[in-house]
Amino acid sequence: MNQLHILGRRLWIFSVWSLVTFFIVNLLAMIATVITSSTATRWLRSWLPDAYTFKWYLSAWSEFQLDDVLVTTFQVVFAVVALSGLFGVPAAYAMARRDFPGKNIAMLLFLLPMLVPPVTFGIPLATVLYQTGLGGTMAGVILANLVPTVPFVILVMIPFIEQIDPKIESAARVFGASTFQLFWRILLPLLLPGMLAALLLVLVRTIAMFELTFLTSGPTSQTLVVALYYAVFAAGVRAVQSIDAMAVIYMAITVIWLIIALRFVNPAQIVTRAKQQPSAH
Amino acid sequence: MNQLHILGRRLWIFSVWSLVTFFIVNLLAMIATVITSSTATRWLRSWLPDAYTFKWYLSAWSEFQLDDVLVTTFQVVFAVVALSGLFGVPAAYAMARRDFPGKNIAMLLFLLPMLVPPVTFGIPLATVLYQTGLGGTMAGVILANLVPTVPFVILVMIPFIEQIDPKIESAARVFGASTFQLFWRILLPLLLPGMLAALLLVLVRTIAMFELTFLTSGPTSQTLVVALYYAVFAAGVRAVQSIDAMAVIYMAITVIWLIIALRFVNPAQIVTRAKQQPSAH
Amino acid sequence: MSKDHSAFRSLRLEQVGRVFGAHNALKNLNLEIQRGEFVALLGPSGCGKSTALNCIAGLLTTSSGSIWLDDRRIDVLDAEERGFGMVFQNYALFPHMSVRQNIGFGLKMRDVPKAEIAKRVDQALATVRLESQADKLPGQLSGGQQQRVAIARAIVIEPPLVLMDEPLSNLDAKLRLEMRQEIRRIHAGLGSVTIYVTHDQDEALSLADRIVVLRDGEIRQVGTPEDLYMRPAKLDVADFMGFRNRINGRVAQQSGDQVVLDIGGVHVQGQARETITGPIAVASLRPDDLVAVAASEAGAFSALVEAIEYRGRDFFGSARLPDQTEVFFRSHHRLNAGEPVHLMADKSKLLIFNQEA
Amino acid sequence: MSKDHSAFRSLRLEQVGRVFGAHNALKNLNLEIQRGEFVALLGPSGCGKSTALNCIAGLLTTSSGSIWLDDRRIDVLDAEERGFGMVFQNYALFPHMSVRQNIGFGLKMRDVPKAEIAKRVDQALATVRLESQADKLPGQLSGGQQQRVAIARAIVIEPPLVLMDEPLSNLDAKLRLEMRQEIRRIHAGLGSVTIYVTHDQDEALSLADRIVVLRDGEIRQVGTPEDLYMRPAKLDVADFMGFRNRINGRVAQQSGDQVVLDIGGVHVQGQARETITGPIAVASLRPDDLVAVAASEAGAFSALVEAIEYRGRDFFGSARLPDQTEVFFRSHHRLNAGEPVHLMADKSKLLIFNQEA
Repeated sequence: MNQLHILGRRLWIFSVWSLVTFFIVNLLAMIATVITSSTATRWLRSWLPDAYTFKWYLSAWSEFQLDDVLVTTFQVVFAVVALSGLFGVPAAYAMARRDFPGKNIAMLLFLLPMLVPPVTFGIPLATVLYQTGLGGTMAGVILANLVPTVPFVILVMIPFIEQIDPKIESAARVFGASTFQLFWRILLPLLLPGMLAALLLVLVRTIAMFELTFLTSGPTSQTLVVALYYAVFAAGVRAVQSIDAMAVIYMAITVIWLIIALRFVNPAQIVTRAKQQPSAH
Repeated sequence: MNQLHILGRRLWIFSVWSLVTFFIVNLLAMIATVITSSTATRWLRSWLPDAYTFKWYLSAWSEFQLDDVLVTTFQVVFAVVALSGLFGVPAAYAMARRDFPGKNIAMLLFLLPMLVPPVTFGIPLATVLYQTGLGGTMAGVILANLVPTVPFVILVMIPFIEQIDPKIESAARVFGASTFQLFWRILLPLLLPGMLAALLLVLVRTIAMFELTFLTSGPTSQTLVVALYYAVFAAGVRAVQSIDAMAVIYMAITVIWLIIALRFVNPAQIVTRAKQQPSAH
Repeated sequence: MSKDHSAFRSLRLEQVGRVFGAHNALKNLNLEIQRGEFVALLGPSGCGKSTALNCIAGLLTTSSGSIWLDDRRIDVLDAEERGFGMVFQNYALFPHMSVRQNIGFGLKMRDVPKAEIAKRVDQALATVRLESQADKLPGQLSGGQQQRVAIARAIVIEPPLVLMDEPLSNLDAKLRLEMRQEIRRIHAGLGSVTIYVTHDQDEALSLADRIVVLRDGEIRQVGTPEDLYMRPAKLDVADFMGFRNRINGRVAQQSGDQVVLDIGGVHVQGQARETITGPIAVASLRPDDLVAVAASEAGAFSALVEAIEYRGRDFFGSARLPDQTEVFFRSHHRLNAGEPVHLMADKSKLLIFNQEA
Repeated sequence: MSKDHSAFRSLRLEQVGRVFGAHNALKNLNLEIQRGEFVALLGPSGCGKSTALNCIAGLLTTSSGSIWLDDRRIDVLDAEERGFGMVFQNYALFPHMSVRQNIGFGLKMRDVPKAEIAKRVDQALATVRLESQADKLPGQLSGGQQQRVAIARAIVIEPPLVLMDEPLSNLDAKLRLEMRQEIRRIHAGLGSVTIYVTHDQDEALSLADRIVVLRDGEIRQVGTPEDLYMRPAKLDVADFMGFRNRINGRVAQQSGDQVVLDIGGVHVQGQARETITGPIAVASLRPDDLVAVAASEAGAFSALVEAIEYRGRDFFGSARLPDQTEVFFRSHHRLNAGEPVHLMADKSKLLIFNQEA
């Protein structure tokens, strides 16, 4: 065989893979750095600090009034998750099962709030919310967050629903299931993994959604991520380690939820779509 | 038939649809509001302003030094797009065509930077970049932006590559194509729509990527979105209309690119995966 | 919800029609099926056979006409109120339920007591010989086993009507033969009506008591398997049943249903299946019944061999008559392309039809 | 890159093996194919036939052995250097190129001048009768047309070897028959070697000059279609060729290759296809050659009918011998399940094998 060809091919594959690996290793190293920094007493002479402490966590907690912020964060996040599920799943069912004129346009409109940067519609949204008196309230923050999350739930659920053979629903009907029984005994159990995955991803997105919350929140509706940004922005008056501590808290919360979400769904499925047929042959 | 059943079903479908429609109408109305505001002379008594003007655009342009900011934005964005394509597409090809132990773990690692909020790794990344002297430079901003975009390109390209029947590559080989000819005459033409779509979406994401750029940029590497945030944050000293004008510029840029991207790809494909087989029967 | 329909006498479709947009999928279907009958709806894809089945099941609403079980009108009921059993092409088992739960689903929906469900599911499992698989999920079974579960799920509710929508088309050839016998056996045991939709004539011939041939949403012929195989009533039905040869000829003589056609000078006799109206008629014949013979036998066609294939027992080939009509024939020995051949039609198998409009 | 191989005499596979991990997909394959031959590799899925084809094409490397075109060793060449033509199961046309570009691809890769490419592509289009579709994209064509483009793409380069990997399995039954004739015709016109992989015995019987039966990566039999249909050499080959009946019997008498078996008191004679070593041997017979006859004929088996099916021309059924062996038979009239039947074997078609280990 042509030895040069193969050598060239192998070299290229090798270099791409080593770059990708380098990438991932760096990512992990950086996260380690912050965790180290947030628990360090001082840190000047070497890569590793002289001693470790948790005092920065305590100071971060009191400085940022984290108990209030955390309570608000969870209230907002759970309201958003519940409402996106309630509107998103039935809409996804309709989109997956029915063909109607303008279906493609509707799909495109749903994608828009996910692809367009949130600040694009965040500013007008905030303007409108303040004009209707909802600006700065928790309801306003929740409403703003629903704009990208409902379409997200719809888009994530559609492949899960399409995976369910419509003949299975027909079979349930023929064998005597009413609409409620069809939903409760067939659709819900089959969609549960998808719904859990979608809603947990909504949860993570909402925790992380800085722009919309930043633009629409008042002093009583600040979530963790907004508090963190204020801290970074006003860094001059606070210790770097204190900010790092808060970043670690934030990181830990999102990663824990993400791990829970990933237990319920192979994430590749969302992007590359389940290949397997609904029934094995 | 059971008339009550049907009525209940219809009511539910109707209410979900009207909510979704309400949603989209509001979204469009809000965008209209900002455009109106940014071109208004005064705006107190009614929903529509008394007269229109473009002076807010001029003032926004000079106040924010938009020519510098725009040049930086485009330099960053095009570097990110080019580099993500160069690393992402070959890696995606390897992921799609080869089975190796740990493939699922690699997929999961690629998803992580897309799902984890950028601020989670943004802060440690910024810390490291500042320590290596890259913080605040354009190279640093580009590097930081590559962390989520390379995995994004990989994940978007995998379904496009999997759609190409490996037998087509075999056929090209059998009929005498070398590796280079295979790439140039078969793979490139077949992957072009997918690559254009992926890279245009990277472009939009990079224009919109606030967190990473904010955390790693210095005065000479500020992109448009960061400038916009500074403006909102320091809103007291500037006219609301001027900020709105800048938001419109920003919105227009992203939406134009998005429309170009959507011309090349049915966006639903990325989420729901192309159903059609590579060859018609 | 479901009453005991087991004492019904017949199912009647009266002028049933179904329209999809501008397309008439089903046109004024009239059919009466007696209790105990096994009826096959046979036709190519798009002929309306699946539409008819779904209308009977209640999965599609009818556009016109009515469906009756004795004197009870059922086309106004929802699918879940009809109480029929159905077997789907791709099994359509509930993937999250065990085999036992799948089979018991219909009984559970009817609020049958648990102990009774368990007993009847056990019986159904025994009928389809799947006792050992009762607690597996459908995904763990082979295709044939899944299809047996689907059949058990349909028969356990002891329905007045079992509907089968190409139930064997996803199975391989060997399994298909086995399942055919199983389906016949189960039908005989139930004593209810089975309506079986298929595009495969072998399946319809071997399974059904009566075959309904559909085309373009209309009934073309209703008859026993022997009727359809030996005596198709229309040219297109003959075509579908494997009468691949169509040879035009001038009507030379006609007495009763016996017609003699003059085909390029050769006179062949056959049975007319309809009143022959024009001067030109079509002789319709299976390739099996047109055999290559030694030269110069009386009544044999002369033709030129175009292609020939070994099929084990015999050779099959195609040839052209002098008027360029392509014919398909059987031969006991190898022939070569381009060679002349003499072909003899079996007059007892030859049918005569009018030309198509 | 590609030289003119058209003057080659034979293709030789010597001890070719291929291992996938711990699985021996191909074991020491030896085969010599002469110029002009049409050879079918026949076997069930997983028998190694596609592996063999891909090794010849260069799409898989061999694990051992060598492949020779006359005295040129080709298994060390890359696929693109072998210069063979190949037709894939799913066509594998280049979807972004027109029919003309698809067919011309191989010539372009060989740097043939443009005018010459145009001329040869036109010829190939005429050969597969697709002149009018030349500027369409593959996606605009029907399955049969796409397959014809794939064939044209393979033959336009005038390769020494055309490899076909189940080229007809995606087509419907009618088109499959037509394409079979087309492939035979094209092979005859080219005068090169065609190697055809299939799992369909009808296809192999009708197309090939010589059939190679593979199983578990090993050659079981090589022979003409008649050899394989009438005289399978091994019990598993007979099985695969449709000898569905396997009846064990005691060897009662043996003279030359004629063996008489005592099957439950009934003596049947058949031809031994291998040296019978044990006291018990297997009688192997097609269902077609075991016919229901009137009672008490000498040499007939008594059995109980289990199932019976109408197949148009005849009835086919299964029955059990007194020792519970299941047999499959043919009958000219309808029988009923449970009825006793007398079955007569055609001794000229009955083969005797050793029992399987």
